[in-house]
Amino acid sequence: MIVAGIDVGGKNVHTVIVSDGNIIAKAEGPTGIKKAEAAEQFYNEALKQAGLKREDVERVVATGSGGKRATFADGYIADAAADARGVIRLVPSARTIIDVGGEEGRAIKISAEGKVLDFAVNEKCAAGTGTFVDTMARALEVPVEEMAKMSLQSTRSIPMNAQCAVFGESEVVSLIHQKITKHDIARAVHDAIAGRIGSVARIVGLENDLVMIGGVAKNVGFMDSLKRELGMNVVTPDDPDYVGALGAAIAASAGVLEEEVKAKVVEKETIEEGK
Amino acid sequence: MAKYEAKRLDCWGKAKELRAKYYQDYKEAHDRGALRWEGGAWTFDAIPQALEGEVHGLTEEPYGASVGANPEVQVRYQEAAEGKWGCANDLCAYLRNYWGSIILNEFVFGGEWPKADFIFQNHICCSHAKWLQVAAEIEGGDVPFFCFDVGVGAYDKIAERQINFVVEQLYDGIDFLEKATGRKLDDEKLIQNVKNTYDSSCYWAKTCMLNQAIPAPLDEKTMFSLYVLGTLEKSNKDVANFYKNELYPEVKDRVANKIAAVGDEQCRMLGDSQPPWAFLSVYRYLEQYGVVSVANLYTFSLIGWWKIDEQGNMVPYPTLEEQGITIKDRDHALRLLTEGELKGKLMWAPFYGANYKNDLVTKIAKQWKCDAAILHLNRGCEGTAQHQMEMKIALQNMGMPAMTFEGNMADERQFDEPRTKRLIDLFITETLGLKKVAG
Amino acid sequence: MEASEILKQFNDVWELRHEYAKDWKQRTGGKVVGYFCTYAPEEVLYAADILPIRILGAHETPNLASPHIFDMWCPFCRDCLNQGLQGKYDGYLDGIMETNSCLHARQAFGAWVIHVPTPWNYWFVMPNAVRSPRAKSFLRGELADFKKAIEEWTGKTITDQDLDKGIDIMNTNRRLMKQVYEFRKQDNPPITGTEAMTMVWASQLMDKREHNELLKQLIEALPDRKLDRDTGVRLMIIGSENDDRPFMEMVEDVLKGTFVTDDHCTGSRYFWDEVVPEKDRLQAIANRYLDRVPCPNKDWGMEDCSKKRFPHILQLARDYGVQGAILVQQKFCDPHELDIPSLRRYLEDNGIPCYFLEFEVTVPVGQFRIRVEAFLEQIEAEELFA
Amino acid sequence: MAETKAVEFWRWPETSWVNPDIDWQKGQLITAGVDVGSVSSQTVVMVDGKLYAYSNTRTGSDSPDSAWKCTNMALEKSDLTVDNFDYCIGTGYGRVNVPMAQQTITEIACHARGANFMYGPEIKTVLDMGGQDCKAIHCDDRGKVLKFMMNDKCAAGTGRGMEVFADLIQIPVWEIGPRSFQIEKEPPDISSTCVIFAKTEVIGLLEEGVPENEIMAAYCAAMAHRITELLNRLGVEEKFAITGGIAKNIGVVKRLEEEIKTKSAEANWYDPDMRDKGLPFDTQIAGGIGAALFAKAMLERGKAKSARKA
Repeated sequence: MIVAGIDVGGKNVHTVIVSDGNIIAKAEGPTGIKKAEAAEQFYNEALKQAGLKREDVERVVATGSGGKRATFADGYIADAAADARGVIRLVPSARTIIDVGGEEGRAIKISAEGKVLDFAVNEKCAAGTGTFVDTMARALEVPVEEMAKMSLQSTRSIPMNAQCAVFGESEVVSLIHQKITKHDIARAVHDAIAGRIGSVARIVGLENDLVMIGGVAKNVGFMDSLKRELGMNVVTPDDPDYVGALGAAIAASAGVLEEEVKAKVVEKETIEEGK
Repeated sequence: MAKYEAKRLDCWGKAKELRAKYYQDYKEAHDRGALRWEGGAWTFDAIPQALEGEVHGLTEEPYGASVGANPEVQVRYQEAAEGKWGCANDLCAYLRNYWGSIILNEFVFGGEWPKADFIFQNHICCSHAKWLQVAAEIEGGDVPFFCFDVGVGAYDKIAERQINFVVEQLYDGIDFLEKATGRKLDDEKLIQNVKNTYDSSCYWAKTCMLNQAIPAPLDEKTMFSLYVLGTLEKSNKDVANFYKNELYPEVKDRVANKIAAVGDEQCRMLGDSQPPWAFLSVYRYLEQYGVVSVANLYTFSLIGWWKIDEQGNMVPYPTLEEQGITIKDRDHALRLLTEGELKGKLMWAPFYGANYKNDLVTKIAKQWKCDAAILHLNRGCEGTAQHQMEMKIALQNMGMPAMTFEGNMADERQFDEPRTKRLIDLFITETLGLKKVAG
Repeated sequence: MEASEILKQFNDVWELRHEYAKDWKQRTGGKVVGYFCTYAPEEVLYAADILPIRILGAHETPNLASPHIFDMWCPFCRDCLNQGLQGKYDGYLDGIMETNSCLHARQAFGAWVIHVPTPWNYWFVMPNAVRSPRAKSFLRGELADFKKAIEEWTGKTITDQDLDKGIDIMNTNRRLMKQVYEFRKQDNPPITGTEAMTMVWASQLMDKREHNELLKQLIEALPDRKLDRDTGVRLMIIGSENDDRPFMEMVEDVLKGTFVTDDHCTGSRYFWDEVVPEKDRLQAIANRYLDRVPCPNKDWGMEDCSKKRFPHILQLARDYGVQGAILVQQKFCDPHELDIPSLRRYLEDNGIPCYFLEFEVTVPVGQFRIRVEAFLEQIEAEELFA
Repeated sequence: MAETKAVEFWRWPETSWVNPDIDWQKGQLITAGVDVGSVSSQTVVMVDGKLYAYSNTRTGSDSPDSAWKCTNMALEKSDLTVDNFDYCIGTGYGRVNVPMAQQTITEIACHARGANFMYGPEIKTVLDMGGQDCKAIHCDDRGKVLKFMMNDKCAAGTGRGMEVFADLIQIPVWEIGPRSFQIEKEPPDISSTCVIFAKTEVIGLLEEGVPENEIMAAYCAAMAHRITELLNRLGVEEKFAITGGIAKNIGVVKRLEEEIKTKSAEANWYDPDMRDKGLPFDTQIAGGIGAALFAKAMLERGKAKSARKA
């Protein structure tokens, strides 16, 4: 059976096409402003790669903060749920998941079956999100990848008060003025986010194996800081940023989506009656 | 086809009517030569209401909540408090609504701010005394202010000394009232008011007890609009009668006839702290999944009086009749009133440690047969938000799925509705594995 | 001993507080009890030969505290709990107590009792209505219960003589620290605000008998001490607790200002008032805690909206020739948040310029520097204008 | 990638100007003010207290470099060099790292003094909207600070916030103001002014097909509202002047004036002479002007000695 999963995040869209449990094609790109179109575009891209036509795909499930914009999908699944399904497939021993995306950092506790037992998100603040990393990289005037590598060469840790992304910036600026090396600043930034994510993760409890997914998992500097913060091993699957999409695809192959589809409709109604 | 018959309460209208009258009376008090006083929902209103002649009070928390239910007004009032007065925006949201209301000289129920003749307050959380102390300052500093301390220890530590301390302060309070108003305290009134307070407090607890039934006859959303009367004037005869002779019998009857608050009840939820008042739609949202909020330490004992019986269960505090007591005189009245509040108001226990809250909340979860907990981390009220994370751990340790969401009872700027709904979806569909109920 | 040498010893105790307490235990075999709020009646603890130490901040982001206290609660309290959870007090802290202080400290205590292995804990009901005459007999009763509980725990009865000892240790410490504060009235104080505050921290962390000996030597040595620095603007720092050294240093070392006095519970508010001896020792102790400069949380009266603390602060400002006050508030600290708008008006109406800063566990020095610097300029800039 | 392309949208164009009517050789005192802000830097050179030259550039990640770049740009059309400065004062976020400065003074003092020079002595309240700080200042008729307040540890409603926004909707930051008035109906509310969460909200609105101009109007309104909250804390006394980058954003300024029911002083020189000559008026150089004037005052009052090298 051929199914597809589409993760429409705040920053990027990830699409996978899965045939009998194996990923046969994947595509990613910036979400931009027109999420629906982006979703469409990168879905088609993946199809092209796989040499498939829409009708070849049995079911498509979307996830992510913009998932419900992918109207062509047969259903929608909450991002944490997609994470859980994706991770348990890739790392059956996983019990704790950390997912740091562009707009939200979250931690999920899962059962051996991949059921979501508990979860926590870092509320109302950009510190502890991918966006924070990007903003700081810009303040340092280096590409994110660069900043990641730099922090590995740092020798000292500087506490950084990372409440607000923009003030994080001004702190970076004042650190620069204090003649602190970019290496050390880069580490300070990663330590700050790792600290925030770490405390979110502790809320659900740190049970092995701990798996880190999401785009930021590719940031070696952050991963280094996170391991130091948590004092435990952190597993990162290949393509950590595709896990959500994979999870959606797995949900697609499992079926039972009528609920989800209905959910979209009912939700609208209740919001109207709400006030 | 819903599982159970569901219908709205008959006494609903009466509750709304009493509430409206309360604020109307306060507003018009001076036109009728009546006295006006400001206090808290936990103030012993039986005492100032026992002054000779006509007296009307305004309790601060319910007022702040009424403002909170109206986002537009609320933001305006809070910005006045934060901007014009200059207070921090993380202070109690009710308090900011209240101060802002005075600063803008607007009464949320219409007209100018009705300045009080005196303040009669009591103190247990960090904000109570200061709340009206500063209010008096904003009002010009000339409002006589009295506040007594009820932070004397948890319900299981209440003995002679604790009761004496409060009663002695109440005597001082009576001197204050008579000096400030030039009116005498009427002992007959006082005795009647204390009786009423007992009825309001004990019958509310009895009513909450009935919610142990399946299906639950009441959901929290409804209970919120019912306990409010007890936060306004529990010593009032009409209020006492409402709880004793209208609400309690009706709910009892619902249980007997299996009439549910939510026809599709399939998951009984435990809540904590106040909800974000402007977003009660969240409860409607839950109902689509057959999730009914049936229990909450806050809702039960904000006004309800309870005790822990030999089996260690939470049971309603006995009424005066049940205790076979007739109030003899002023002293007797003050002691009984103090005893009931200090021993019965379990809501005060968490002020003395997380263990108290964990103990009470796990009792409630068991006795009210709760399946899951959705806890509102309430940035608007330290008092009701005490030990919430500890409580989550305690509930999870007893095997109950629990989720938290951050919000604020009366500051919409601190509540993210779409995100909260996303989290609730996740919790209910994934963790609880529930599906939306048909219809 | 040189003043600087003594001050360094205070600093060492502050920096190596756990090592100090462990060593003290070793030497004396006595018990150590931690407390969060300065309303803890230390007299009774000293009477029982127990070392009371205050749980103070470490200024690391309290990541371990998040599962127990969510982040609307005061960062200082989360910081305190965090150290307990990190095991910093393991192996030497015999007891922990809390005293009806703010709701925030109660969160830390509540979680501590459950998650930080501590053999003994006690909730001390310190009345909120400290300005009510009725509180006196009530608190005396609470003190009697407290004394009894300690006697049961330690197996040693506390006599009046023991209480006198406890009172004497505390009073001597208060008197001596007040004498040190006297030096801060000079045009060029021989002791900086950072140093003075370090002295108070040390007093909350070490055996006051030892602290007293050091204080006596310090008072001997201070007259000969000349600081090679410009006093600059005479500042007063006002707030809840402030154990934030980087901030103090930034103002005094980098900028041209000196803290010459304070109203803080890691400062004067902690030690300003002495126990007035009475035949009934417990009553004497009770009176001291009720009559002391109150925490805003307890500063409310029985007749009007007057505040007892305000005139006291103004008096301090005048006695110490204060040119400007910095109002420091721990984020989410309700008691102080409730007083600050009134206090600010009160001081400014009395000719004391104020600047307000909100603190967290880690201080963004960069952001605070410009604010304080501009405040100092506001006070001093006259020279740049005709 | 997208990031770098978008960058240009939040860049204000860099400018520099030299006063053709002044022969600096004839001047007694040549003083300068270098304002290295977190986002932009300005150098102002004054000859005997008259505006001689200035530049307005972007701040880089290294303050000394930024200070040099900015100062060189100010002097590029003149034969005057840094060595001719009698005294130079650094201000702004990077003030401690201004190589050519002998002293530093905060931008709060400098903006108040600069506003007094630019807008005149009736100015009682100054709003300086910098990159990451928003400052509300009360000053006397000499431009001396009497009281001031700054935004808390949240950057909502700062210049940087507006830039992130421009970056997001990919509209040059200088176009946002004017376009925010070209709307048919009242814009929706943007409740969260947090730079990051506003972003999510804005994207939401764009998705719902709300016209860009309306969204700009919404953002300007939200920002004006944030600033009002700060101004309310201090209290606005007439006359009221706005300095810094935001003063150039009519979309925010107009809405701010409506909210606080106070008009801000016209953006033109108080000095009739400068006004008539039509000297360029850049609200961002207030800090530099203040610094240069303080430098002059220090020399005249003997608080400092000339550091002139040539």
